[in-house]
Amino acid sequence: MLSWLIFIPFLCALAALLPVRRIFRVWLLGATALLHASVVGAFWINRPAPEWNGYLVLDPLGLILLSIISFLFLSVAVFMIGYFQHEQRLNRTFIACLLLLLSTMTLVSVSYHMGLLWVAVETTTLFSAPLISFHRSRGSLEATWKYLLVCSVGIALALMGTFFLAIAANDVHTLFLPALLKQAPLLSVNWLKLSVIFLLVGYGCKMGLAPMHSWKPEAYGQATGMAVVLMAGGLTQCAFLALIRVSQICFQAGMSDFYASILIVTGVLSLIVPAVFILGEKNIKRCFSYSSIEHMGLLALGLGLGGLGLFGALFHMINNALVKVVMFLTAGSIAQKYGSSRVDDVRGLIRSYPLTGIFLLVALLAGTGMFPFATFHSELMIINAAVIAKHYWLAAAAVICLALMFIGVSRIALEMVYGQPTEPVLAKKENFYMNAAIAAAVALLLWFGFWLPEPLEKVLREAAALVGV
Amino acid sequence: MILMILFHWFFVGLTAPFLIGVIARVKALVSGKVGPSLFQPYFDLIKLFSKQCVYSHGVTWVFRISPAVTLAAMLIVCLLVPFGSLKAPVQFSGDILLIVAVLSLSRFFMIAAALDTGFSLEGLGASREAFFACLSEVALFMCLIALTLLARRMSLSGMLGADSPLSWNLLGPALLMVVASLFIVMLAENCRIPVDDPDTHLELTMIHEVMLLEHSGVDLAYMYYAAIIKFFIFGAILVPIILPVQTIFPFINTLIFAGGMIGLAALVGLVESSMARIRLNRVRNLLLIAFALAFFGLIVTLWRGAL
Amino acid sequence: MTTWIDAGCILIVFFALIILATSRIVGMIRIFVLQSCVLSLMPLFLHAEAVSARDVMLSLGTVSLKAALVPFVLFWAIRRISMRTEVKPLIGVGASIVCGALLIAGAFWVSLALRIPGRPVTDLGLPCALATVLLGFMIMVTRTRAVTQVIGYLVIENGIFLFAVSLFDAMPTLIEMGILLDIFVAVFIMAIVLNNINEEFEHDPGGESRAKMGETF
Amino acid sequence: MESFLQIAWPVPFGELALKIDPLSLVFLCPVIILLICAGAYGVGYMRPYWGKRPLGAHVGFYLLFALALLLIVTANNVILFLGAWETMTITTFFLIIFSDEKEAVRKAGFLYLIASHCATFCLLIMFFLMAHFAGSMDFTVMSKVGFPLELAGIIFLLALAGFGVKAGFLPLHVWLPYAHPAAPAHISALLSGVAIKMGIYGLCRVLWIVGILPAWCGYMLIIIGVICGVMGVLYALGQHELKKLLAYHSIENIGIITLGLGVGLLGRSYDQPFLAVLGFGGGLLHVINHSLFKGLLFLAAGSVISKTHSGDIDQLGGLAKTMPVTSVLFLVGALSICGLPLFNGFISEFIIFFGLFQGVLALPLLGVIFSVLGIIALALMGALAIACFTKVYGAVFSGQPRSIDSGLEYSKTVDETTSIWMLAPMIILAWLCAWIGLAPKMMSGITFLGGACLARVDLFLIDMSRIYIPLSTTIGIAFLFSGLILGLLVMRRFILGAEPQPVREAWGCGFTRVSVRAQYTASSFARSIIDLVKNILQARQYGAKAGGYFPLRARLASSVRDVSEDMMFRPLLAGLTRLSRKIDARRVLYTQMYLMYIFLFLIFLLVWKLR
Repeated sequence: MLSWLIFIPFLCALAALLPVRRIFRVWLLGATALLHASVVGAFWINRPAPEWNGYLVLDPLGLILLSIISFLFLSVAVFMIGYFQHEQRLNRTFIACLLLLLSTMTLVSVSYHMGLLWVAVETTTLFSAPLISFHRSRGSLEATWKYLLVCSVGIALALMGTFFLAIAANDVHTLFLPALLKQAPLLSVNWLKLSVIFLLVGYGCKMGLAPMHSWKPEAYGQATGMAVVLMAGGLTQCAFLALIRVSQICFQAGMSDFYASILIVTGVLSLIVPAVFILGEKNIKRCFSYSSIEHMGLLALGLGLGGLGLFGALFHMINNALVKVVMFLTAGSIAQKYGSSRVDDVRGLIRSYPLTGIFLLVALLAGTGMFPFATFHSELMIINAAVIAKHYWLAAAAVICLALMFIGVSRIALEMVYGQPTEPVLAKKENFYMNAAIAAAVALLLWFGFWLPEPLEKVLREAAALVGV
Repeated sequence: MILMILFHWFFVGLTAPFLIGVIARVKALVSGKVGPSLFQPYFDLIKLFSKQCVYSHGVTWVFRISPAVTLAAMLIVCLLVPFGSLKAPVQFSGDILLIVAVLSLSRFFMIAAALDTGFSLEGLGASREAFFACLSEVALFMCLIALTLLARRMSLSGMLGADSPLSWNLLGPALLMVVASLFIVMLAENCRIPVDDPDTHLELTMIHEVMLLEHSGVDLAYMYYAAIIKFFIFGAILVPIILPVQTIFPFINTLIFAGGMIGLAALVGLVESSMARIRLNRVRNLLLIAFALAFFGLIVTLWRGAL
Repeated sequence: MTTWIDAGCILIVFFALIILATSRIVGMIRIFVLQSCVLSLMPLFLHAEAVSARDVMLSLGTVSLKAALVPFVLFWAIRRISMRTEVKPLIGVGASIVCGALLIAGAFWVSLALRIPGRPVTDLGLPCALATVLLGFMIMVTRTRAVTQVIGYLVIENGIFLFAVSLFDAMPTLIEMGILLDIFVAVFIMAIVLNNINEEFEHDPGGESRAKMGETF
Repeated sequence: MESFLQIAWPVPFGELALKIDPLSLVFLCPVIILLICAGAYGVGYMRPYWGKRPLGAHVGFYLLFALALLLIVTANNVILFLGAWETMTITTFFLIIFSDEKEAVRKAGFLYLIASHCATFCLLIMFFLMAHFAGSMDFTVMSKVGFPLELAGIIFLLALAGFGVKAGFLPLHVWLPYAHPAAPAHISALLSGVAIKMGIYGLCRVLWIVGILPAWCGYMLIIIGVICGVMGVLYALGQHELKKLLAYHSIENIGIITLGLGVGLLGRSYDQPFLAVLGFGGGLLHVINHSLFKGLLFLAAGSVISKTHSGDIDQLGGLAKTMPVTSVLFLVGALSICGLPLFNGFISEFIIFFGLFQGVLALPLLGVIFSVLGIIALALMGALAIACFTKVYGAVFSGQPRSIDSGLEYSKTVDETTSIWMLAPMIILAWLCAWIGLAPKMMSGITFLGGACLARVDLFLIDMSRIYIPLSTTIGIAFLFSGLILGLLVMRRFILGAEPQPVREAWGCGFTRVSVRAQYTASSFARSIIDLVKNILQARQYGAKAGGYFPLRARLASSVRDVSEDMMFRPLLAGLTRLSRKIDARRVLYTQMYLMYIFLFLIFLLVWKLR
């Protein structure tokens, strides 16, 4: 089942490369995403067996990520139906790459071998690069270039880390995760440390943790909203999954403290850096991209703090993805309507496009952890974990940064939502599909904010137990 | 109880104007004139009570009730103040707060009434009144705190009454400063020279008088009466502190009180005739001095208390 | 056989240093090709006693990708985008060489602290790999042209690859192939992006945008 | 005396745990009263917008806001409390930003949202500290835990920062003077009457949970109270805008409340239960009172503004003739807020004063000094408040309209044109003000219960007659007073006879036919006081003096700068923004830099961890 889940999108990608009508590809994507989603939904009831000699295993961690990915693609597919009603651009590469991305991201979430994991993550980088340059503008190409370069270097470091891990596992003689975990005490400590550092920096590049974040504002600022959703909600969290795997190994090897301290430093940096940068920002997408860095910081922090923080981080993974859907799909829809995502060009959204305006508000509130949205709970848990771990300064720094972040985002978002409306490029009509895609994410955010469903909590607990609480 | 209250009012109403007469007489004497009769204020009041009220255009009910409120306030305050051996009909812990609050209420209505005319001169007076009240009220409170600390109780009757524990031997320096401060506050609150000149009608120098410009007839009589009673009240607070002499004979006590009141009036008259009105922008300095005196008195009290 | 292996390791570092010192892009690519060729021989040298099919495959794969396809793509890119061919370093060639030498020293010094478990075929593998990686980093950081950055990246990859082949054989072939493929695709996509950027520039010849982009392309 | 409700709520640590104890009860009173009154007023106030604006959202947010308020005061669980708290913040934001086409309104809304949300983070840490130490997220459980003193101090400071923003403690009040004028009148009333009280509620709840606090906490509260109170009223004096002035008065009254709480805390620290109950009870009673009269004032101000379309005090005037009912109601509010007898403000200020005097008599030397400070400040506040509200009443309702602009022709129309929807709530509030002022037994009883709850003593063990007797005597005197006023009025009538008195031109020392613009304005009224403290207030005057033989038009404007806003927050934010832009600019487009960061970070980690 798992391999089919990887291959079907791959085959569909090949199909998308055929010269057919634009709308056909959109529907192809939609159908694939729907299929993918329904299969993943089935996995919630009945977990699939390992495949490929244990290379592919779906554990609760993977299930969470897989569900996220599936949901993201479904939203993007629905959104795209609306988007390409107005857009005249050719979508062959775009959709093919999307489907390839789906395939490889699925691979990331189910791969149970550190080498395979690396290969999968690297592949996602490659297939996501063309997505950034969808608009083919100079800026977007430049952003693609930076993204490629920085991520490739990062991934190269991760490769080195993987090799170091292999050396550390000289006695174990394998990179299969279960074997590594089982015999973790046999790992050579020094090499493992080296490997952990390289893996963190490497996958951290991919995840966009500060100071490896620099590609993020550029890439997110230039790419179309749909692509950014997949990157910010999916790709970065794939890299986070890799970090979680490392954490699993460290925990079993009794090096939790070592790894945690690095994660916390990185996490705090990722909170501080965007908080400083965001204040001067004028572009809503770039703004959200800083917010994304901050969310990654929170994830790293939660993982580093362990315990409650870990649970919070896992929950935050889900919420983060949902928020990213709202954020970037809304930003994308604004960018399409006004031909710009700069605050000076977009005003009075709530009058021109009431729904989009509301979504932007939701993006602001949910993105910064306001109450009725699920992010509130996950952020709370992470901060709570910091307090419990007696990292008081950490908690203080985190909240100050979150506050600055809020100032930065709200400055722009609120300016855009309210005020005297500026003239949009497109006709004054909301698109049903686009809004439906965003509304679904909003609904989920609200739902989880008010009511954490039993199965979800169970899976989150299982996942947290895997990392070792 | 009701009888006591009525008697208290009766006493105040009858004797208070006399003090104003004393002041006027002393001032006249000092400047070498014979001066008006000691009972001139009574005649003035009777005259005013027999006159019609004239209202200017555009005044509202605030203007019309403010004289009644002012006079009523003074009468209420009277009830809380003991006059020599004449006990205050109402006394309770914390009555000083009520005194200040009622005085404030009367001030509120006076200012509101002055502004109600919409006329710039009244506004001028009201503004000054409001300003100086801030300063004098703070000074007054400082004095009250000091007195509270000295007497270890929170009722005016307790501080001034028959069993007053205030004694100059023990608390001399503190009391002296409190008394000086209270005296200045009294001058300011009653609009006497050097703070205000109740006799001129040169609008730029006036505070209290200018607020009454549009009042006439019975209303003016109410206001005038209220001012007279206010002076009496402050005198009645000040005199027992200066002369805490207690004998077993109520008659002698009353005589001492009466003598003290007349003496105080004479003192005010002397001050008025020996000083000119000071410049308005220096009035606030005077009031700040009163505040500082009271503050200093308080510190001395605390110092004594700490020892 | 160890002599050959050692020589290969040292050659790889040496070529990396030369790349750093080269002032023309074409030259850099050529030296890179040489380096890759040496690298592709390493698996064979390392297992000279019993050369397995895996080693041959790896060797062939490396040679065909890094010594043939990648340079081809790079040359194609250069031709297509008619890029100026001087390197334009941030740090001069002389200083670069000195820095590079220091980095090599650093790599060796670091390797002193790391003891490789098991049986190392050569004790030069680790320091040389590290040095190559560091030099690659240096190329990326100090050379401003887009293609030079790609070359720097490739040098890093070579370093990592050297590390992998010289030190252990825990990695399944499939994974190694995946790695190779990834690298190729990376370069390929980079070239396409470069090409696209160039096209954008041609729509706006002599515009200020080129200046704004820091003369990278 | 407490009632619980507990329902499981499947969010992490969440529980729908509600509890009503005396403290909640005290806060529930103003919340419910004001929600109903302001809501009814809103129906009338929003009438001009019917059909023009989507009012559904407004109503929806109003209801949500109401729900959040009710939850906040009854929540017994940290997560529930925080959730309700955030909901209140957001809904308030949407309510404020109703007229978002105005730049000022938007700015005010943004400022409010940002300030409130940032403050919430302090609360997070505070609650988590408490929860972590107590091992539970339940308030009742937490309150049974003895916190160590240092931790208690930290919690207290965090509570001050977190709740202080909402309550409007100086210098965290920056949002307050903007948000109040920006919102529609009924929302301003709620903001001032209820929303900022939630800050006080939170603080009280923390004081309740943390039973033993270091003594400096009480002193600190007194200091805050003094600063807020005095600065608030001084800033209010310098304002020219009706609602902004009222907003600053909210800060003043928060100061008074805080002063009361401070006294209570001192009483608690020095084991003086009577003092503690007095302070807490007085503060809590002032919470209720302030909601009532400030709600009333804001509603009345709203009526004025909706009629004249101007909130500029210096332009208004003479409204007592055209809006008689509103003017009376406003006067009631003004008398209450000044703490004058007959109305409710007096009762609570009396209790607080009483407590402070009690403190002077009962506390050790340091306590005496702070009590004296409190008394002086409270006296000063009272006097300044009188100055301020006579100014407002005089400038808005008395005299003639001061502006000769044609836009203010309202004085010609004589009808009130205020709908019953708007009048009735104000009348109810005014009636409540008078009710508490003349029959405080019930409300003071409730607040003393709340105070005893905060003081952690049993009310029956304290001889409360020590305060009840003065109170009841005071009330007796107040009745006597009103009787006396009536009597004097009747007497005047008796003396003068029944025929109406003549109405003539104002005498005014003989000046006649002066222009309406020559009336004393609010600014000039406050001028002398402002001048005294101009250095503290940073008061400025702009404009040229009239010169030459035939002076033409001259303009004079004055303003008061909010020090904490202009000198702390704005420069801070501007500095951060500049820094951000600068770094952004330096981060040239060189990819090299990006790679450099990665490299350096790697090196850093290696050196740090492996050495």
